[in-house]
Amino acid sequence: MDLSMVMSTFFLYSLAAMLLVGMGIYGLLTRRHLLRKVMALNVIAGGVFLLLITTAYRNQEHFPDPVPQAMVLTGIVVAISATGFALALVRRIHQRMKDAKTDPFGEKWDRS
Amino acid sequence: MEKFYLGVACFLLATMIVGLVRVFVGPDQEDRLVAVQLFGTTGVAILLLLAEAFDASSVRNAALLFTLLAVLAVVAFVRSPGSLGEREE
Amino acid sequence: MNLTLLFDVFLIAALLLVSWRLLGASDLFQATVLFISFGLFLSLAWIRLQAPDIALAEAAVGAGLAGVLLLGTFKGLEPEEDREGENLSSEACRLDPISPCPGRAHLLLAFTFVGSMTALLLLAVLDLPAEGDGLTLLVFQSLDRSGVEHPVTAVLLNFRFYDTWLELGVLVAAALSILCVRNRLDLRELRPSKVPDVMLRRLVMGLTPIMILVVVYLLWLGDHAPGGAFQAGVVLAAMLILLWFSGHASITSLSRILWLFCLIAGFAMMLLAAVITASWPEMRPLEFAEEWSGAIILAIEVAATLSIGVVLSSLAILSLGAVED
Amino acid sequence: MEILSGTLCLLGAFFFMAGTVGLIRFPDSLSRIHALTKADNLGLGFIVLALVVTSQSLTVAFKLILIWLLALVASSSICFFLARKLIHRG
Repeated sequence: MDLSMVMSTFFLYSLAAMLLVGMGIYGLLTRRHLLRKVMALNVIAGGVFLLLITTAYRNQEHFPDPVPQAMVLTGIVVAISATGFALALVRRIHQRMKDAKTDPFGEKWDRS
Repeated sequence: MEKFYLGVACFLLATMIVGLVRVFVGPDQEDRLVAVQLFGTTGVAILLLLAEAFDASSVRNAALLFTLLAVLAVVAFVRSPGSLGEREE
Repeated sequence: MNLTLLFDVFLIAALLLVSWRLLGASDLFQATVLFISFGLFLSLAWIRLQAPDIALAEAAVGAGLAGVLLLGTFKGLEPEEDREGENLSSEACRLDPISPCPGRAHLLLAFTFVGSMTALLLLAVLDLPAEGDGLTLLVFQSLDRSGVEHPVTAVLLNFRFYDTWLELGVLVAAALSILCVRNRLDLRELRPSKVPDVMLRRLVMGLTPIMILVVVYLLWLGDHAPGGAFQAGVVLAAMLILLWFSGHASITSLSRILWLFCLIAGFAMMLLAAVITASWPEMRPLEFAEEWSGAIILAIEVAATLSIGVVLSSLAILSLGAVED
Repeated sequence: MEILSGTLCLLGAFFFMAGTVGLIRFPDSLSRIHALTKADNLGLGFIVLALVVTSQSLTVAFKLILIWLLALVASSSICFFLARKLIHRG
């Protein structure tokens, strides 16, 4: 494939990856709902993966570099398990908040 | 022929971007989910076209996974809120 | 105009539009649904960038698991009395009522920080050499000694064995810590109730055999083509979750010992491989003999598939299961 | 063969476009669901057909048809679930 084509693809996608990371961090800092923060973290992860894969795509002569691809593959599975854990935490915090609202003296807080 | 397939894929991608409007405006939760369902099918079509255009057979496996797992999110949505596993709907 | 470039531009526009609305929209349900389509667009991008392994994993994770987790959690957070209330599920700071809503100064500060960081990242990327093979050549030179034909699988389970090993360790840690958060010892209390929904049960009964077939197919494929333990594990997890949704016991019927066994199977198998290779006389630790490496990798892949499937489905079931009162 | 495949492809793309137009223009949720089940199944069907007539091997053709059948099952049951939920809610 034409080298300049590869380069322009690389720049386009890495620019998109930067913007995704930027947007994700901005969302993480400014949005207040915890569910949205979890999504923002996932957007950041998506941007990072995109950057890694575009750098792998750059090596067009033989085959896209398999090492970043393997790293992203582990990264995706780790990201989804971290998301699962974070969502369970969100659920728990929500429950505690609801308890605190109905039970302002915090008697339930000592249990469990 | 590859060019043609790629062109059709571009067109389908454009319809997806137009369809995003329905996700943005809603108004019901079901509307948004149905729009995403249409994206799923369109995405499968794009993947199949790209498999032909780039001559990569493993892309078809990705399309297979998409169709297989499309029901999962909707099933999670239609189950009753907050009480999965203990109460009836 | 060049068609590939047109495709790239459309795809990137869609990605950025979706993630902007995902983070900016006031309706939380909209954000959840957009997150599913974000996964879809990302996996189109992986195909475009010739990373079919990643596309397979993203298809299973983004379209299946992430959607289930987010939609399920959203349903759990939605207050019962106002189930359809768009306004309540919106930006209302219900989860953190103590901290004040972000003011203009806060937003400006965040924007400056993010802007300068994005600019720095951009400079760093522009500084990358235009050409460069990375480790591609090295991988291809040692590929015939690795025991498999597909380079990504070779990197995962032979050349960079440590990464995969620790990754399975992370999965075990995630499963154990979620047990702590939910105050459980195992999953047996989360048995599903009988669902009267005939349609759903029939659908799941029909889909399950196909899913098992796909799991085995992906596992077999990993040896010589895009596929392998990760993708197969995620599909297995999706199948277990779907079974649980439709009222089958799925993994909630496993006893504690059996469940823990499935949990650590992948990690333990890799540890076993490490111990055996370390005690082998003329081999260094984690150096597989050429004639055995294919078999070792296959054993590890089967165990890892089981572990990934069980851990991810446990995560989903534990975080979606009823909140204890 | 190529002309046939091209025509089928365009037909499929047309149905996808029709589905999107229905999604945007139809007035209420149920009719939108109705529009979609028709449009996307037919659209994917035509595109699968277009790829089947030009496919080199039988396995590829078989896999394409399997994908289409799965998509039929998935999208019709999804629309059934969503429509039922809409109706029950009133």
